[in-house]
Amino acid sequence: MGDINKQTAKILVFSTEKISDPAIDMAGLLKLHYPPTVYTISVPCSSGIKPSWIMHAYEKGFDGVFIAADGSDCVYGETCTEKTGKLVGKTHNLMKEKEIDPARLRMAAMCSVCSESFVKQMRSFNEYLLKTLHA
Amino acid sequence: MAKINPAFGKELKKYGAVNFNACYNCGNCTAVCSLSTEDVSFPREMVRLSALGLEDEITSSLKPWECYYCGECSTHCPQEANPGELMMSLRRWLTAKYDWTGLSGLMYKSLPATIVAFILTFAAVLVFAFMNNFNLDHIMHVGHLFEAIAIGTIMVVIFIPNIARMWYFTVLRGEDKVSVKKYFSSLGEFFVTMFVQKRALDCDDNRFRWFEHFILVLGYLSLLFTTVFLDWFSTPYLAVNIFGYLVSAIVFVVTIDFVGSRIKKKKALNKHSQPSDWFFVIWLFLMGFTAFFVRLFIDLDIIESNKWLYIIHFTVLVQWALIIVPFGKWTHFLYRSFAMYFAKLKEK
Amino acid sequence: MEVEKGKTAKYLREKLGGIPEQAKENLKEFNAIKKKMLDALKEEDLTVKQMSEKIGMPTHEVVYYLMSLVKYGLVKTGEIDDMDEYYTYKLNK
Amino acid sequence: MKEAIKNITYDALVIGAGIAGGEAALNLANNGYKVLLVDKELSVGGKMIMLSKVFPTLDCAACITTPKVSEISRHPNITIFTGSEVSNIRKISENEFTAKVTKHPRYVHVEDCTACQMCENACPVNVRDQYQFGLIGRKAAFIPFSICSPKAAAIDIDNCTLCGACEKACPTNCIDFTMEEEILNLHIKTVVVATGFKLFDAENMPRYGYGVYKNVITALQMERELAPTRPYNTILRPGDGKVPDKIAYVLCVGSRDASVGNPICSQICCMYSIKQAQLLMGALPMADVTIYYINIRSFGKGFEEFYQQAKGMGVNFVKGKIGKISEKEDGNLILRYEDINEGKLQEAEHDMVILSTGVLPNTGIEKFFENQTLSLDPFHFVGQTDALLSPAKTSIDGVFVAGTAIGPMDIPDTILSAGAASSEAISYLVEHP
Amino acid sequence: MEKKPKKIGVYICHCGGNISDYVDVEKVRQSVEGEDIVFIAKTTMFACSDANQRDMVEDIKANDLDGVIVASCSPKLHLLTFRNVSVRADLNKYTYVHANIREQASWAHSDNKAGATEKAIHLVKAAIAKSRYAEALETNKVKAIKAVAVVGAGVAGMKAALSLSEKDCEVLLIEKEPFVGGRVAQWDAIAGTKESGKEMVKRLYDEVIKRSNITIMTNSEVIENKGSVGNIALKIRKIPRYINTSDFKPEELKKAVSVCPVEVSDEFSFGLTKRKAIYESEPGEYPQIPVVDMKNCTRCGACEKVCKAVDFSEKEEIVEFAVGSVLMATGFDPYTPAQGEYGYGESSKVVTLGQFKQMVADQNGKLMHNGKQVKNIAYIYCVGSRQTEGENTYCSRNCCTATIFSAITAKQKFTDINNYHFNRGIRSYGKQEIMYADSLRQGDIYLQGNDDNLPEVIVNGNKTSVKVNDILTAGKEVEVDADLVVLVTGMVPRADHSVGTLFKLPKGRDKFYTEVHMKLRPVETAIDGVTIAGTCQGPKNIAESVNSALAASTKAYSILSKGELETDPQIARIDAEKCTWCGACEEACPFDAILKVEKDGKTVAEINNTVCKGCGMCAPVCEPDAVNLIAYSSEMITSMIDALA
Repeated sequence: MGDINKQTAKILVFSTEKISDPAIDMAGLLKLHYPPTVYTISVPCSSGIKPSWIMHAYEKGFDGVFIAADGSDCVYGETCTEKTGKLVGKTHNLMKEKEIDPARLRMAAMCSVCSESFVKQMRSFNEYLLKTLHA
Repeated sequence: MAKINPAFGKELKKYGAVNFNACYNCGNCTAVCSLSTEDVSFPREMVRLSALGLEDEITSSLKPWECYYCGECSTHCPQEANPGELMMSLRRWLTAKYDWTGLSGLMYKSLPATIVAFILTFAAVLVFAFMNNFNLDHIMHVGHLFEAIAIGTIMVVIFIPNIARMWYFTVLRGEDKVSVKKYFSSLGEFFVTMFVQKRALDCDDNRFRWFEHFILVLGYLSLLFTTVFLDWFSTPYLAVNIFGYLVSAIVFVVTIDFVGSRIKKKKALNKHSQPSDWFFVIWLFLMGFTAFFVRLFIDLDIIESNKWLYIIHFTVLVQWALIIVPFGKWTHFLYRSFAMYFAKLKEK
Repeated sequence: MEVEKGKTAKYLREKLGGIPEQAKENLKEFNAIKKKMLDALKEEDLTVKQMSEKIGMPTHEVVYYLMSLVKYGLVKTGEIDDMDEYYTYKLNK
Repeated sequence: MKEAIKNITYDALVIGAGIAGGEAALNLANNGYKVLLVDKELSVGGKMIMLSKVFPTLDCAACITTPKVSEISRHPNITIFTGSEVSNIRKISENEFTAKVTKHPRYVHVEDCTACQMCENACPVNVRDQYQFGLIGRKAAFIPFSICSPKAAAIDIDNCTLCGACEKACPTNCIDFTMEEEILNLHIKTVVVATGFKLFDAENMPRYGYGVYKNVITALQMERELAPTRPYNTILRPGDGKVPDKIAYVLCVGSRDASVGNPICSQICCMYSIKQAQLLMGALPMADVTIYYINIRSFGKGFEEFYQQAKGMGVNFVKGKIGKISEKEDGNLILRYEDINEGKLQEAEHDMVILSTGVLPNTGIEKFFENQTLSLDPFHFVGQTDALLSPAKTSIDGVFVAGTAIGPMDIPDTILSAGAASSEAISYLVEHP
Repeated sequence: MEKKPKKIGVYICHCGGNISDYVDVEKVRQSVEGEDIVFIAKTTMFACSDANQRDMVEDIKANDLDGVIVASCSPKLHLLTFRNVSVRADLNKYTYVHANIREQASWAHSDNKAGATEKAIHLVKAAIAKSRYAEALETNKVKAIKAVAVVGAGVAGMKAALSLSEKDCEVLLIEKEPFVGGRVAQWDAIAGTKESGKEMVKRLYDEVIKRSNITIMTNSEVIENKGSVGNIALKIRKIPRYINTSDFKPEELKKAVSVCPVEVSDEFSFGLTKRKAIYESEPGEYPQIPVVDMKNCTRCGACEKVCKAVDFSEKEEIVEFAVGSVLMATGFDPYTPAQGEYGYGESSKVVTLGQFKQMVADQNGKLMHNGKQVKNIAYIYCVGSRQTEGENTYCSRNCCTATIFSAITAKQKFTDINNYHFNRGIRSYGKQEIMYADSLRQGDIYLQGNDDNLPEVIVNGNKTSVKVNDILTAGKEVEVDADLVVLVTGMVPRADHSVGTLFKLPKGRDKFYTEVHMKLRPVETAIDGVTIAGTCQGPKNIAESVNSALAASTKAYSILSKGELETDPQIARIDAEKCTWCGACEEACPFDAILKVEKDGKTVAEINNTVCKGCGMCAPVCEPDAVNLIAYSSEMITSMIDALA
């Protein structure tokens, strides 16, 4: 990996195809910049993300994982928020077992036009990760 | 606790109220009214009291008199409930309420009764003229005398008791006691209202109407003064004579405009004219008009051959003095002035 | 008639025999305002009110033009004042 | 070049591509019918796509509109003409109508445009952006708004100086000024009218000062200020760019008001105002928001609870219609009203006023029809011949009506109404194959 | 995993500079061309252009590629375009993989060209990883029975049935009561039409019985349901009328009714009148066939003796039907005021709106109640709705207008009455506002309280009065002596919601059935194939109920019209070997798509392919990790993570 790695943290973002991924697209459209080491994998619904995937990302060297959740806009129903919350809780437990800072996993609800808030989240997460991991 | 009386609304309709129960109480009328204040908010309150028929509250209220009917409230009323016209009707209703004789109410509610009164007075004048062989000098002399006596009698028999009733309903019956000193210190308000109507000036876009009304009042009072006290029809003074022409002309010219706008019905206030309104302006016009020509005929020395002119003038005069002034719309001039005075008394 | 792709504006201009006066005027005015605003911001960061005084333009018009310049990426929003009322605006270099 | 005249045939013509037209078109298309969906705007999505969030669920309007819009635009049975107008509809037999569709030139080949915005960057012109309700400018070569569909640039020819900069910048050569108006002859079997509504023009109520007092705006403008794709970086009053902290909502502007010719209730203003008030409390936690109302009409599912929630958040509700508004020198506004609960005239100062304007019919729809009469109701909405049992039927057999073309209604009711219209249209198509 | 390594093609788009100005597309191409499965790696000026699409088709065919990847703009713009390209080249559309290197690389990082390029390389590599696991998928097709069961034959149910019947769909119209028409049949005058409720029901009923493809079942109830959308097996219990309809003499029947000793309050007239245990239909009740009400019948046999048609030997039947979808239109109950609520039950002068409407319809000349003429009528609004203390916090939507309309109707019929409306803010929304204005103009008086200032009914011997601190008169206390107090009762969910429970229909906060999405899918429920219409979903007026009935019929028909259902293949899949059936997935599924089955002697979970929506909520909850979403499997995602790392 090139020099950039030292300047920015590696963040894996799980986005959702119908809701939060369009927001991330729109951030690009609006030329709102965020660290280029933010990578997105998009899935149908944030409540379908397996904790093992998140743990795998840490193993593979990702500094942080961010879940851009559907929140109350989820097309699959109201229980999405609660279920996403649960899987985050479950992952936090796994992280504790492996002594990984639980703050390296973040989650926020992103509506399909929440580009600004996505970029803000990425910048602050990046700052936090750089401070704690690459200081 | 107040009991609702829906019959009141029906009664009020006889006084010319239109559609006021369409009100859905948004308060827009009060908010667009430039005379309405935090302490004295209207017309919505009066519309509401009328819809519920809370008669006591209405009788003790001076608010109907504080309205000068610019018509803004009616123009902008989302329900087309005519709050302005309601205020006008309430003034008529209050006039009837204050009048101990009950004749005002009769005249407002019944056009036939009014017409009968007009015919009877006309007949009386004719009979009187006939009995005097149409002797113009004598009739004119009696006419002049009549004016002075009528003014005095109406004042004592009708106005003073009625004003006293109004005072009782609105001030005395109220909870707060008014000091004697205040009665004196507030008098200014009475005269200012009577002669200048300065509150009407606060009505938006209304300067011209105010001016017209102002000079009409001045013209009318001057005409009264000139005919009764300066004996215009037989005055030897040129100045008085010319002044008489001027003021009588003012009266009939201004009233022509008033009649015209009532016919055109452009403004809210002209849309719902009642017979009492028509009688008032038309007779005022006739007063000025006939007086003007009577004097003109005298000056041209053709009055002897046109005796009918004076008979008409005299009839108008008698009808004016016996019907319109004591029981018709004329009284608004008096009540309004007193209302402002009483309102001043009640101010804290 | 074939018009070369990428050069069709000229075709329409000729066909219409010119362009509407109003569009021309509007562009001229915008360019002038843009220049004035950017020049003003070159000297210092400004709030809407300050800009209004500096270039002699009513505040509501300043808002419209300034926000448009923000949208086009020429100007950016700076800090808000102590009363949390007015933002300052500065050049987006 | 001459006008190109083409003949095209579809099962159904849906006029208006807002959510009502879109839903009706989808239902028809899902049942195998070929649908032509026509809208005069540059994008489908109608008014809903312009909104911030929707009541009472507060989900983001774009999030629920865009998936629907993309479903519509990708449906193989739906053809969409934006920037187009329908006219001359004639019924020629039991199951056949003809109509004329005028496609106004966009000057951009939509299929080639990649929405890269390079033309927008190159265009030197600045005009008021109609999709942000004039709060901000846009270019003459522009993408209507960020979530529009089709997602493609357009040229505003009235304001274009024909400098050619956009053409030079365009990487795909999709800009084409040789485009001309296209007129198409259409054969269809049924028509769904979903032409929507317009909002009361607040300038028709001079005593509120809209257009004169710059800090008096309409609720639709506030809707844009609150949307994530908002024109300003935050909530600002347009008069001088101040962050407002004492905001007033004036309800029933142009509705429930016979004096301006619209006696009916617009059904949505109470709720959208309450929604905006809640959003404003969120965006500006220090701000006071007051709603001046006559009656709060929170009648729908979850609406009353939403109203109570707003009260709980601290939104002030004052019963009394605003009589007049006057402007102070600092741009603040004085609102005159009668506080009905107190029975007293009051004046209140606010630094920003939002007029919740009412719903009016889009007029002139009946003129689309030539040899048959489309009747209107007394308020000039499209008339219903059997309002209770067949709400979508109009005076013309085979022409159905959906959504706010019938009268004011909220989003769920609009979707239901569109469902009803498409149901009747499908039945008609089955009956008249 | 496949044995034979895949061969794929990768196309990297310049997007006319939009990408290539910031991302070094050539570098991207070089970095991925060495990957094992990459057979072709090309850059292109415009991937979406016709020319490139043709090239792609040729490449696929010439090189026998197993799949392609395009790295260009957002998949929202062109995923479908390239899937179609694959299909044109005879590939399965699910073998196509898209990489977004414009919105999420070149544009987002136009400030950092090196970073943008680096990211683009990783994104394409991740796409290659995904492509490695991408499978050819076929949509699931299930036979769908083109028949719909409509539960509830009120106005909504009948209208839905008619609409479905017009679309060439078999309809089973099931009504629990012996008569159709629901609540509207009880009403006479209705707002917005000259037709009475009874006439309206007759119009619908006459049309329904004309249709050969509608089967009406009255006195019937669904008692069991099996299967899922497309094929739902219903068991219906049909209670007989105990009247032999083929052979009955009206005179005999009249006698039978008169000899019946049982008298019960007649719900049809809102309890204002009584009926026997054997009774004839009233005008407005359909079918016009008498019925024996076995709940109240004492089996005394009196009727049998005078009427031959009475036949107690008729038996309850259980019939079975298979339908493709179910449309619920079970309606509402009017709220019943509690004893003492606004004087209800304490004074005979206190009635409900339903009773009042019936009184107005029944009487002529003078309005009488308990032998006395009624002059002053006080209507108390929001009884059972907008409760500040109580469960019904919602507004019942229709009552304001219904009351105003009733007051107008009453006033027109009995001119000397006075209407007093004790309301909490009138909600005559939309065009109904005109009715409110009319009522004001006719002289009705509106008095308003609010949440903490509700009207009070005072019962004092024979006198009943209503008072409130009227906020429209600055809070003044006003009182009306009422000859009749009408409680404007709101709508509440049906007390008997057994059918809903049977279908596991979810309910909202207000206890009405709730839709999947209030805005965009207002008639569909979380249970696939079950739609809801009318007031079982929440308060509505007739037009609104009919709108929802028609909308629901369209939705129900749309899924069945082709005779088969096609569902997305990107759904959950269960590894039966790993599954130990703990039920966690079943609990997590919001669509009831997980079934508990026996497979090779083992209890495991199985996905109902027609119902699964592919959200994946079941995947993370599975302890033994036996659930994966097709096209989002753990293998695929982890290998994508590997590629990005």
